[in-house]
Amino acid sequence: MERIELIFDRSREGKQGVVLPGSDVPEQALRIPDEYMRREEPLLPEVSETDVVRHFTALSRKNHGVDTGFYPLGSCTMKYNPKINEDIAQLDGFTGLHPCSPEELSQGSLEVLYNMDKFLVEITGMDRMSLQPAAGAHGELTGAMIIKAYHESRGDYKRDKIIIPDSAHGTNPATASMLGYKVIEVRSDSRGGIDLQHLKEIAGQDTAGLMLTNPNTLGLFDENIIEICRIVHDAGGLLYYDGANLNAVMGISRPGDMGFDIVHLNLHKTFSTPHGGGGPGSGPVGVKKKLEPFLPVPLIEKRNSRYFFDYDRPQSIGKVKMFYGNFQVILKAYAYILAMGAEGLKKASETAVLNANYIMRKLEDKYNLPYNRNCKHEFVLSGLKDKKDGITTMDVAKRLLDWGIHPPTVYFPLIVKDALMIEPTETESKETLDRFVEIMKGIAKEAVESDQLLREAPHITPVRRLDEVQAARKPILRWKAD
Amino acid sequence: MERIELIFDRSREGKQGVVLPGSDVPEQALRIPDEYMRREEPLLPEVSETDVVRHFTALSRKNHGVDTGFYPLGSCTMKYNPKINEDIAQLDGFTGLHPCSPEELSQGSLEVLYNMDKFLVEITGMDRMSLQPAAGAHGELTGAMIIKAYHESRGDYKRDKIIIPDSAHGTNPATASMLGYKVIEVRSDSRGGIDLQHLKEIAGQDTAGLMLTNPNTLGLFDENIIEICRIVHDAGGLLYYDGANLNAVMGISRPGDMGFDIVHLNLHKTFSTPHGGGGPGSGPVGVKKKLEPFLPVPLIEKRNSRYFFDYDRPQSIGKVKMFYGNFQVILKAYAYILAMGAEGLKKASETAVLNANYIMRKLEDKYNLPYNRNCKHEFVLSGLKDKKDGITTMDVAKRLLDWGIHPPTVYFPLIVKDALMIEPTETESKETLDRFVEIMKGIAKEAVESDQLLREAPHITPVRRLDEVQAARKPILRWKAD
Amino acid sequence: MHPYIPITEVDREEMLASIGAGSIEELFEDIPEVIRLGRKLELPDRKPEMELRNYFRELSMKNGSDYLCFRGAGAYRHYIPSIIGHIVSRSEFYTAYTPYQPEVSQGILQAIFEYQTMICELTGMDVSNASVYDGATAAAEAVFMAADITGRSKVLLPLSVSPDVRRVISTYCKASGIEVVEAAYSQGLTDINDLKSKLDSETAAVVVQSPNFFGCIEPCRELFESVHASGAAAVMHADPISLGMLESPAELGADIAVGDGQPLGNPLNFGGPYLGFMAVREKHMRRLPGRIVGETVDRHANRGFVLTLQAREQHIRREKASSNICTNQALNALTAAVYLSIMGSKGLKKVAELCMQKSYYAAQVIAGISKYSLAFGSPFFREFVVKSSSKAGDINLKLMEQNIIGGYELENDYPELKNHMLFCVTEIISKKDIDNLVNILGRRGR
Amino acid sequence: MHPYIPITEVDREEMLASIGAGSIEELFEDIPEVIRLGRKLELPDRKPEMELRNYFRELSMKNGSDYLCFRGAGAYRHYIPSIIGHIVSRSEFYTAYTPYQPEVSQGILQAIFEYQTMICELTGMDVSNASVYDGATAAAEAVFMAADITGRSKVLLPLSVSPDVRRVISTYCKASGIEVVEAAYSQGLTDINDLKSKLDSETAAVVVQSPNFFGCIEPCRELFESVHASGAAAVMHADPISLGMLESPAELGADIAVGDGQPLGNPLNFGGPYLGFMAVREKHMRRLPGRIVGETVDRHANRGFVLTLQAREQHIRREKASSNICTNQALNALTAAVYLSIMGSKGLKKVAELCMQKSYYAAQVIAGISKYSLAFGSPFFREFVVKSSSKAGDINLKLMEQNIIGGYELENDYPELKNHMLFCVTEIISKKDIDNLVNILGRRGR
Ligand SMILES: Cc1ncc(COP(=O)(O)O)c(C=O)c1O
Ligand SMILES: Cc1ncc(COP(=O)(O)O)c(C=O)c1O
Repeated sequence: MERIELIFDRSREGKQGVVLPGSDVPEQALRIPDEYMRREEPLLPEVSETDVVRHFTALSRKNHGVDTGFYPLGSCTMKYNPKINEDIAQLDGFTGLHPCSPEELSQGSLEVLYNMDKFLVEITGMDRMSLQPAAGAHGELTGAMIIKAYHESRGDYKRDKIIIPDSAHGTNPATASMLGYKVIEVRSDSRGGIDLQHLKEIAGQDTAGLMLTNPNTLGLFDENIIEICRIVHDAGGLLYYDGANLNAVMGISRPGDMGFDIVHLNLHKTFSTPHGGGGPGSGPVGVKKKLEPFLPVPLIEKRNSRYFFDYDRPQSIGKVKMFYGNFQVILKAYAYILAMGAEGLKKASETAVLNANYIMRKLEDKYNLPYNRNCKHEFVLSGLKDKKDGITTMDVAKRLLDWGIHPPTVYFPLIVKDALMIEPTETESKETLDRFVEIMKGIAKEAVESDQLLREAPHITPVRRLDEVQAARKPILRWKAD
Repeated sequence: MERIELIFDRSREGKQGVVLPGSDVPEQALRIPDEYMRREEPLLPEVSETDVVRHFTALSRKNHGVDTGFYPLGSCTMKYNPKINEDIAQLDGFTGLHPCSPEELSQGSLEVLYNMDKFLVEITGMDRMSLQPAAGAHGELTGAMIIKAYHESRGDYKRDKIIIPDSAHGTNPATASMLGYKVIEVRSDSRGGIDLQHLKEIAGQDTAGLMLTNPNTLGLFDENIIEICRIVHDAGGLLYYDGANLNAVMGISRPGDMGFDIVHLNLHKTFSTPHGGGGPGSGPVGVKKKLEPFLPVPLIEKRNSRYFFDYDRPQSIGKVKMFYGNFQVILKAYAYILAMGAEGLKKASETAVLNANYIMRKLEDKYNLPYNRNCKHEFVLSGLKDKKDGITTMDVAKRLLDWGIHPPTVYFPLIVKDALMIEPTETESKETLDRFVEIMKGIAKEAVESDQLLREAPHITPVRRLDEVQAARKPILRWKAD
Repeated sequence: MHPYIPITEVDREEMLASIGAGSIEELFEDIPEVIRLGRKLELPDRKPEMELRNYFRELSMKNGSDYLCFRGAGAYRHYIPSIIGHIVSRSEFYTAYTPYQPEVSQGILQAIFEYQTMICELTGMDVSNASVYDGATAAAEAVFMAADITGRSKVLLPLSVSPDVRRVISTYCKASGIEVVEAAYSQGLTDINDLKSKLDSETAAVVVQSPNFFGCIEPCRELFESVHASGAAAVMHADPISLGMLESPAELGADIAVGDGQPLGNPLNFGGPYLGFMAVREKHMRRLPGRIVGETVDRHANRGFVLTLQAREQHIRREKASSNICTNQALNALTAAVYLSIMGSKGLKKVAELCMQKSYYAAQVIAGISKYSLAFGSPFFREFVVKSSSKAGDINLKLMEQNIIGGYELENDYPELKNHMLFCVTEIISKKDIDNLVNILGRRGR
Repeated sequence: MHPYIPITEVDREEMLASIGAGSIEELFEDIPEVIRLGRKLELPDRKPEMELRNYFRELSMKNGSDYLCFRGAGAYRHYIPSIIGHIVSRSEFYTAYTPYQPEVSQGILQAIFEYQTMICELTGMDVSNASVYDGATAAAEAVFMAADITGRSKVLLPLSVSPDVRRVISTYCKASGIEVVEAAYSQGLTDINDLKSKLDSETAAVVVQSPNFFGCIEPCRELFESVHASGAAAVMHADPISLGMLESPAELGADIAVGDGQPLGNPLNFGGPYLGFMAVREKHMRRLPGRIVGETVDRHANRGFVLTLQAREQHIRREKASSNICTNQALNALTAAVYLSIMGSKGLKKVAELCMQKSYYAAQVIAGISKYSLAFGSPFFREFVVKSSSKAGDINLKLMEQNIIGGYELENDYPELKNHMLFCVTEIISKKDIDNLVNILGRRGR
């Protein structure tokens, strides 16, 4: 495939994309004084509409998405993104609404937010949600702020530690430390859950809370969850549920019932909204009753079948984002819930788990399975059982690219050596799963019989394996005119 | 690239795409009797929404369109298809209008048709248009019917011949003979125009008309057009203008002024509407005053700023299509004319001609140029000047595919040996033209130095050169369950 | 700069110099002075994109497209699944042309191959083409085919065939010397006796539409037997949605099946673009007009698809071609293929059943109002004829005030059917809509 | 079957058998009985696609999105060229995630690389990240960066900074122990004396917004000089459209440039998703939060793009990361890149100029009405503050009756600005719209 020029390379003096109308108002005597004007034009590309369309169309064709193929990227729930949701999200009545419109003129969108709060409360077993956070990590940050606000509201300033399992996602510790919390890592036990003994040792008066994903990043449900919650609660800490893996348990078990005080969801995972090449997402945060006062403002209330914003929440942590969250993402997730219904959501989780177990059992022959239990919606393998020296998990991943399959998450969680974290989701057909298994087995065979194929993979992608080390050593982070 | 299964291969009993609602009316006692019901279900694929999306997305990625690259397909005017036109055509108010809606409720769409008639009249220099024909060939058929109706209306039944140049497009003779006309071929002269002498010889009392493309399929303007019209008119025949090449002369010269009596346009060429992978198009037909009575019904009229259909046209040939034409295509073309304005259309033609001459002059070194005159919007080359034995125009075409360029029209017009008919259009940038020239020159070099590359081309397309002979000999025209 | 023309002034100068021309005008010197347009075209000033958008938004709102519509008469409002728009708006599809270069057109070629298969499955026929302009021109082309096959030159058209379809066939036939003879209908169905009496050794074809223009399902088997007995070809104009449920043309004995594919996912669009489908038995394969896609292999024996049997077509055969058609309705055929894929046999059948249930319900409740009755007693699909003792025009005006487009007034085309209205009810019409209609119909005159 | 779940009953049985499980429930046995939900979730019955479409169409019409809107206050209605929708709806873009596997993600990677370049060009800075959540969180992250750079822990926020931006910064700072101090404004601009008086050796950063919340253009050069004099970092919150015309943050002396990229082609969407942009000078490169795309080569030395400098990020550095951000606003950044490409410098400047001309015109004619005056005398961009002698709430109600959304009522956030309204006029507002507004404003009270 030919390399695609940069859009700047297509630039030619005098070319123009869109034609703008002239001014229809009388020339004004007053205007912004020249001293405020920029002296140098920004070097934006001067290109035609054809140029722009061809350029970005060509770029799109060098990208793998769910619509182009299987995408079992563990922890990311790359499920099919229903097209009807995209259409709904494009309705002028939604896209055109200014966030500062009077409430009377925002009732449609307010209804979405109001109902979504209710739906997510029911799905998670919490008491109230804020839909403001823009992504999972943003939800975590919001949640951690609530933890802080809660303790401080009780005059309890000594809790400066957050406990996080060694298997946790990087955003968990990063979130905690952004707020100045010390991160205490709790070990995992041999079944992949939290080491209860260790937890007991570290939980104490300085524990602000515990952040936990359940099923965890190994795809395993922590069977001791009730005990874990008890330990942390007894120590005076709060329980934070990272909802990245909720796709395993919808309609089956709810974080609120497990004992969690705060939860964030990733609408762009569990609730089918597209990942947009890296975003936008949406990371609603739900809390139990006692934490409700601390939620960000505004919340949406309803009175006499009229929806309105409630800003009058004196204990609120404040705002974590302009306006009310990534509305359009929330809208798509809302449409998804309406399309699925209660049975559909449960069936989604059941099927996600079925699919994961099905693949796991087919692959354990050729790949190391560190935790031999039924998994939930995903599972983690620990590299190849049999292979030529030097063949890595990265090689396996890159070889998958040649088959039009996006590789699983690799080298995460950190506690599994050479990890391959595989999450098929429920939107894949058995044929796709079978094909994946076949290809993974083929790769295992190549690792022994024709390892060069792996080392040099990928072979048929738009570019071959890229040098990430050079990129970081000599950063080229923008185009420059020469 | 992997081959894409047929959608039927993805079919699995029990899978389903869209979910339909249940019936909300009471079960009816009466229904269609069983004897009318089909005994065997059609074997349509049973697939999921993900399957369908992935399947057709994958198929799309194996298709070359204007948005993916240069498409200098002669005679087809593959210009850029403005996106705003697509958006306009998707407005619910247009897409949702039933063709049998009351006129009061169709004023928006009627306005489009009414104005479009006026615009095209102005652009072609004719007196009235019908927008009903669905494509160029359909316009030709309509035009030929009008020719017939005209002569017959005058009691003139002896005119059973249509004169058509040897350079004409296949649809011209095919159209004539569909209506029982005998086709008389008129020769081209050495400058690529009609051989006047020959025309004089064959024009006569049996001449119903002459069909002509001007600029013709060689991309050359027939300088004798006035004389040609005179000869045919003198013989009592009508002049038919095949408007496939109007992109050369908008705002510069009008078929009506040249002397033509009937013209068809291809909105999907000159007026930027997308070609849709083979259609839909739109082929409006325009006529001079005396032929107006024969136009298909209905026409659109306006009275007291209200638009309405006029069916009361006793001499009309009748209808050539359900309803009023390919409305959505007409709508896009209408938007195009509004976006361009008079100057824009002229500039388009000027630039189309400039671009063609530019390439032509750059390529005449390496390719035979049978008519060494300034061309209009396209030109025809007659194969390579220098090449290894057996290298064909088809090889050149196939080799272009490796560069992401759609080949020119090949082996047409028939009067040029090994023809390569190149139409760049005005929507291409100079850089694209330069790149094309460079590649064409490179291919010329390969034809001498590394001819195997050409013979085996294309190399990097989804499939290699396909066996068309086998396809025709042992036709497999549908999938069958095995 | 003008939009969509990326050649800059500097480019222009450079290019003229390279050509060796002093000016753009020089390139047009071969156009005789007298026929050059010495003035600017009189067209509205060009509108920037922003203004264009506003203009068309407002224009589109002058249409009453949001009215509740009970009209079919050849164009049907069925539910269009979301994914269709997402697929047909893939620019690799819609900005391509006819797949002359198959190596870079496998997408549309395979899709059309799949479309052909689906049309064959629906109609029960062996071979389908890649589409023609619409259902009416498909019928006209079928008549031409039949004339060609039989060597005869008369076509019989029962009046129960859609008036527009008959008009188009007549236009085509008149211009090419084929005689058109009409046959009567009774009880909403082709009058078989009248038909038989008109069938003779000059009859090339009979075109039967079923469900016909009145929505009634014709007794095709019987009709086609008579047709065949006279040596003519049976052309069946069928509705593709009904074929999810009703017997296929091939099983009923048709020689050529045609119809309009609009209902398969194509929006109404004020009448077009739609698509005509055409399918025949294998023996007539080489007389079928239009593009046909076939399977073949590449030089490495990999499967691929190409346009095939091109010896039928105008660009090869010129005046000897089976038709002059070139550009067809490929994108609409793609739409139909996506629709049929997402529906599957079960989904299509369900749509057909919903149409039947709802239209039978509507017919029953409308007939329950005094002053209204069903005109015909025959089984019908999706559409039915209601007779009223009030003026159809008045009724429709009354409905329009309530944002409803009522039944199609048949008197337009059938003078004998005064105050007869053709109602259409598809799966998108809810019981509430029907009850609402009935309610208004039932109100005393104003 | 449930939509979007293509596993059939037969599949399920086969798969369970293959796993060796007797039932689906068996797979959930590790969940303690007591925390299993023993009932169905209470949610509305699922809606088929057809009903979904109807429901949302109706719901969307409950919004007054078609009102003529003179409100900005952080979200701006600019013209969005058609091609943007066509590009960002390419499913290869929107159904992908963060480009962890660069070999199959060159599309989004290159687009983000281009986006970064454009942001650098607009801001004059050296390095841009790939976007953060929005302009407010960008400002908050910038404050964190500044605290990190300076080792100080106080931030000064002039009240002329958007209230929402200040709120978000405050929320972030409060939770992480950074002190927030407000600075006054006068004549719609940061009160430089007040600011100076509050700058001290503990000040990590000053955030200046320009054009600020009132639309006024701050004397940034002067302000930043003072900021630098105290050793603090200057964070400038800029509007990207204005940067087509106004001096760049880097030229003005800012250390960190942030802002909201919404105006660059992103629809209003009731407040999101938008994107926050962040750009810094090279020396701060490794403290920048979020994804950054860099250029590199593949094993054949062909150019390619990858996520780089990941040692800053949470998935590598965990608790030592420069931020916790993971998912960002990539599709909105793509949108911005397409917008800036189709506009170019000339187009962007033209948009900015149209905004200026139209807003100056609007300000002048509104100020010409008795009872209305301009609150501040400073130069402004796109927005300006009008003071009225009537109640702002009443004025807006009156406008709403005429399908107009009037200026933002500043009293919400600035108790001292009673009956002050912030009007916004962009290029899509026509003279007619403005005159219409003025006409209504000028009418005698009811
Ligand atoms: C377990 C877990 N937690 C948190 C996150 C962060 O979510 P986001 O990327 O939406 O910020 C992720 C994302 O991959 C995750 O997998
Ligand atoms: C010169 C000429 N005439 C007629 C036609 C037929 O037009 P259409 O394909 O729209 O039927 C074409 C199409 O390629 C053409 O090039």
